[in-house]
Amino acid sequence: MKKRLAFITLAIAFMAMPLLISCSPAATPPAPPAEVKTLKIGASLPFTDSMGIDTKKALEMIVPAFNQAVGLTVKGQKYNLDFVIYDDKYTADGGRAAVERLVNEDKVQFIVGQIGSAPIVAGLTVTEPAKVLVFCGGASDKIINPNNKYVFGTAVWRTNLPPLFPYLKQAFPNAKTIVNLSPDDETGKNLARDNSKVATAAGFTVLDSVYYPRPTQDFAPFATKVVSLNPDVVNFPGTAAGTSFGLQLKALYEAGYKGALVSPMPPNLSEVLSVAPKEALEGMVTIMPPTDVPNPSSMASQYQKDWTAKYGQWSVASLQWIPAFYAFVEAVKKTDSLDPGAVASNISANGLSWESANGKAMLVKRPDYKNNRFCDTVSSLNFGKFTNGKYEFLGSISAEDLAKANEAAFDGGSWK
Amino acid sequence: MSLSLFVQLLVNALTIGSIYVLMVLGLDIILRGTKILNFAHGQLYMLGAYVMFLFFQALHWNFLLSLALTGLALGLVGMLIYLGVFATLARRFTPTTTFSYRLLLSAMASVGLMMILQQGTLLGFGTQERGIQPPFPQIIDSFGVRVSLMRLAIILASLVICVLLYLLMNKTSLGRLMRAVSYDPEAVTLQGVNTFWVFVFCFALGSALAGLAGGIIAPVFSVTPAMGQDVIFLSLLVLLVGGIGSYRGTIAGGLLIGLLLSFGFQLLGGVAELFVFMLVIVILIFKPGGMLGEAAE
Amino acid sequence: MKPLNKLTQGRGKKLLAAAVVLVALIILPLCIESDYVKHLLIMVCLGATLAMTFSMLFSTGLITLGAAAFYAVGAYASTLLVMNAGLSFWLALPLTLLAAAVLALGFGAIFVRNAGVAFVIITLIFAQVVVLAAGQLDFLGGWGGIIGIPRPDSIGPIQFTSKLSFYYLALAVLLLTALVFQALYSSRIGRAWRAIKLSPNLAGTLGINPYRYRVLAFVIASIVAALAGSVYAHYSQNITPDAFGGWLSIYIQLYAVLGGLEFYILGPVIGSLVMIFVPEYLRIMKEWEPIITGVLLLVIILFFPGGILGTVKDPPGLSLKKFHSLYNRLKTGKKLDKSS
Amino acid sequence: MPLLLVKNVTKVFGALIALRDVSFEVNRLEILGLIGPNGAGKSTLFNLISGFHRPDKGKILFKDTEITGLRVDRIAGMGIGRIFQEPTLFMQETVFENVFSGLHRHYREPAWKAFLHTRAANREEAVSREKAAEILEFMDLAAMRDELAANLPHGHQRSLAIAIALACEPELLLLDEPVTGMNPSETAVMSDKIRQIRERGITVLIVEHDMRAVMSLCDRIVVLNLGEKLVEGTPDRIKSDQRVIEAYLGKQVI
Repeated sequence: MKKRLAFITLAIAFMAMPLLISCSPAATPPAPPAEVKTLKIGASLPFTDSMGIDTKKALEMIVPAFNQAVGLTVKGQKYNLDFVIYDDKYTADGGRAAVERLVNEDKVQFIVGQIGSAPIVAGLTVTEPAKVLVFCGGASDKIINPNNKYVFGTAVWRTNLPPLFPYLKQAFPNAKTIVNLSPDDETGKNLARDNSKVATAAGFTVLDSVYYPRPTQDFAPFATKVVSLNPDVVNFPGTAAGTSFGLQLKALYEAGYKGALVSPMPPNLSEVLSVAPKEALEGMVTIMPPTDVPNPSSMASQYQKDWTAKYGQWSVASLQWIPAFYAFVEAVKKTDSLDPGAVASNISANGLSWESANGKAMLVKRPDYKNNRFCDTVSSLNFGKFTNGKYEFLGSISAEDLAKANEAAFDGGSWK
Repeated sequence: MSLSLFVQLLVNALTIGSIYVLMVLGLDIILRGTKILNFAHGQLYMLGAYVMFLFFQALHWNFLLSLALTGLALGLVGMLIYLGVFATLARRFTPTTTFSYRLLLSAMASVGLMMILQQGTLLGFGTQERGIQPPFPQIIDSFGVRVSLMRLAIILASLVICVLLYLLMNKTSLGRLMRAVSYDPEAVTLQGVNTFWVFVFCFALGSALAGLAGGIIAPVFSVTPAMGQDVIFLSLLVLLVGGIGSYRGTIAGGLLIGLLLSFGFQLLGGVAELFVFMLVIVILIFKPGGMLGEAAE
Repeated sequence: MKPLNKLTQGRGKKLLAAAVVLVALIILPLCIESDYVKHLLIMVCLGATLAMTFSMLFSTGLITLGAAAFYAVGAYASTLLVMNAGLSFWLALPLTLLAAAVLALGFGAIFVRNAGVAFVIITLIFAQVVVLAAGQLDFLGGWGGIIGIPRPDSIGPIQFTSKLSFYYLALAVLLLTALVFQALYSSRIGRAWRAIKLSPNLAGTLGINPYRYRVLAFVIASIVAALAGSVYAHYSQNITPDAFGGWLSIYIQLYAVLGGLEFYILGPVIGSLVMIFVPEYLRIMKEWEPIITGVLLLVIILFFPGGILGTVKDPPGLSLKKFHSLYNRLKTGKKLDKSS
Repeated sequence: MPLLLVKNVTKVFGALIALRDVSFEVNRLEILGLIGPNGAGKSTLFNLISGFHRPDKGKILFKDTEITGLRVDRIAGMGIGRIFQEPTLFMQETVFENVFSGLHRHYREPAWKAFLHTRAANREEAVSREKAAEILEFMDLAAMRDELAANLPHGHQRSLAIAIALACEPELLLLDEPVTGMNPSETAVMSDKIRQIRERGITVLIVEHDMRAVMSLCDRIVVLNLGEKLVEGTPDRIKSDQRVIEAYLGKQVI
């Protein structure tokens, strides 16, 4: 009996361990000076995925710097931002649980920075009824939905497209036909559809869209399929920017593809080139990362410098999801309120523009999703062509012009 | 379908098929020898790619030497895993422990390992995705057929490994001992052989095969922590289609799945995978034990 | 209330305990303010129900990795019936269960012919087929899934809007499942299952047809999984194919193993309680969480293979002598006898 | 009319001919011994009769019904019980539960009633409990009814295996080496038990190596050698048969 008692005590101690860890002083930040209050902001990211870890690193870098430099001042009161970040494992259930915890346990009123449509959509069933403001890295019709009032998309995949194809036309005047190579999931299918629409409007003919399962590493069957369709241009909507993209380029190169390439996302060059030979990228027209343009903005170069100083290896992918943070800061400042309802209705009605390491960005409406509030993001863009192993700058477009271009491309005059 | 396309698809099918053959031979040796359904096999494959990256890409050693060392290193990892985890688990079992109970607990232990290895690699090696520059980047382009030399080299290398494995299993006393243990460990024990080290060797050999598969394919694929995550599903599929415990069945199954996927993606697109899975279920209606295996517990 | 007959036969003590637990389960959420904890409790109820179906198949000696498949079938069937055919949830539910039963009978008849490893793999593949089908076929919502699934219609004064009401719904599913399963286990059907698990050959010579009894277990398990899936869909209000992937099945297994495999009903409940709440506490470990979960899992399997309940019932003696003998066996490489 | 008729049965495993054209019959209420040196095909024959293997040629008839190639559980359901050579029990269950599980064949109420625990089903359950207790009493296992089967000594495990088979109320019981490895006094007790089993109205077919036990127990004996039937007859005849002595030469003194 004694043995059993000892065992049960041990077991309870074991189970209580995580609780103890959570209460240990190391976990709580040092108390801030009395006049500065702390504002909890939530985020849920996939820690089982490189993208999530890079985004977490980015937040851990820019948020303390922001607190130290300016901080967030609302109605004269200064706030230090404290990010509570949970793992959502990139799944719907994980996202739901993380958001339940953020909203109901940590009582956050703002969730800034979520990746992946499954966890975001699952989280929305919690945040919308609870009137929690969400800036997320997703913009599918299931997220930017007329029923949802408190969510804003900061992913710029779709809004990148309209000016891209004129640049493509300029670089390859004889190109007529396009094939899309996309991941076989929600994002890939949506983007392939949008790309087809924009490309058609720009005078191209879309022959087909080829879908590959997201975790594919062997792209040879897909590349041979693309080559057998004999297009002038191959487009990669929704493709992950790293080695996955590199493997696709390599497979096309090996299958004997000689035509033009266009990437609607800035590729992560170091990773791409680690698997694909330089020749495979030759002539690719792409969005350029803001750090690689001839005169990068001070914010972008500062970001890259800080990142390299703190983490060593530079990760271009980390830039992708941080606009959400700057959008949130700007939205709160503009409304001068910490009431998520007030902030949401203000920016929904009046729009918002902000500056981030990615360049200037602004909110736009999405009439094509029957969403007549400012809810999706456009961001200023730079275009380049990949020649002889490096970028050749082609030009750039401001957020305002991009918004107009989007309006013309997608909303067919219904834009008011 | 033109000849050129056909040859390309065939080479692709054989490349990917031969990798699955190596994976599944390893999985099968472990399963038959030690009665462990190793879900962490994909992670061993991933580790193989990382070790290959270390030797070949970072240290610039000779390709074949790096490959051999990758096999050895993963064999060592497998041995440590067996000694540390599965041997301890095997001690929990009594002679009356039912087969399903052993199978379940060892599979669950391998799931724990899978979590540790996967996340450990992500945190240990960082989030950066890597690639290995292929040692044979040339492309053979003749008679209108384009084939990557590296892919041919992979097929050849897998073939060599399969032959070596066949010789090991059939022509050496160690191989015969391993097969005897997989049929009836009790009888082998009664003959005064210490089966424990045979189990260890089975697990190490299976892990080495997974590592070799990862190491060979790494120059064609990329090296990422997630690369082992999904390969296990198709490997298990191949194991089932070929028939558990059948050397020839595994090879036939691996090549069949390679062909089905390669030609399926070309002809059907994304739904090809779904069709392959359905087809497997149909095969199992008529051949419950897989193509060349026996239906057995 | 025939199944209760057994409880009343001179088992007042057990009945009393059951009543106390029941009352506690009903009062419990009233004492909890946080919706987050209620959400977790709902997931525990659903997870425990699924793990019970796993345990049921394991009681016949089959290891399924496809519990998630019929969970998905239930979720999708009920969603489609409610959203496309315009049926009430309460009408769609029996139809869903019927569909699951028919599917389970068809596939079960094929799958169950393979015991052992082959059954593990084929159920895993089947779960994958279901996920792929849901993703690839557009009328099932594609990879983005289906959103805006309505809540169940209210029954009289009971409305299914709050977490509390869903907790009671999920609890009802759990208790019903437990009651039905207990009735099965305590009847000759359960004894036949156990006989098949312990020795299929001996069971055969006693006139038990292992195949037919295993198909029966497969069908019952699938119906219950579909029931849980249907409740899940209308609770979470959105479903995506990814939510039913291979990992879910593996987690369901973990619930059952962790709780204690010999405890077909209580084991899954305790297991899912622990496996859902502990990783939630471990969220603060951020990216280290999967590693810690993995290590915890290994420790439990290696050192407490009886699971939590098995260990509490029969605690291992952690004496030095035992470790010493273990070390010696390790050195000599001999098998341990059953004393360990 | 014989209870069991084995007619021209042949079984081949790969290149090995395990049984070649074997025929014999078992009469009602006799104890028939099946002997032969190792590898003679005795266990194969048991597996054929109880349905674990299917004969390649020939027929097996039980009560004039052909049972060749039927499933194990169907054959058991028709009234053929068997115990295995190695004690095959539900090791992790108690002695009582082992026998209780064996009673499976005797329920008459449909399964769904058993699931609902209707009054009739509960009554049937109570009856089978009594029956299990009676069988334990008969096999002298009543004292250890709550022991785990795995913890029983070897001899008792064998008794338990027989008890489980008896729970099926078979008309024909196949016993594979019931007394091998037992000392003379244990053997005597077991032989006595087997006679008592016959008195319960059960026909017994025994495979056994212990010649003394076989000779004293069996009414008739069939001798197999290298897969073929050598001779058949009363113990006295077998003892003096030259071919049997040759087959066993150097192995055992009859």
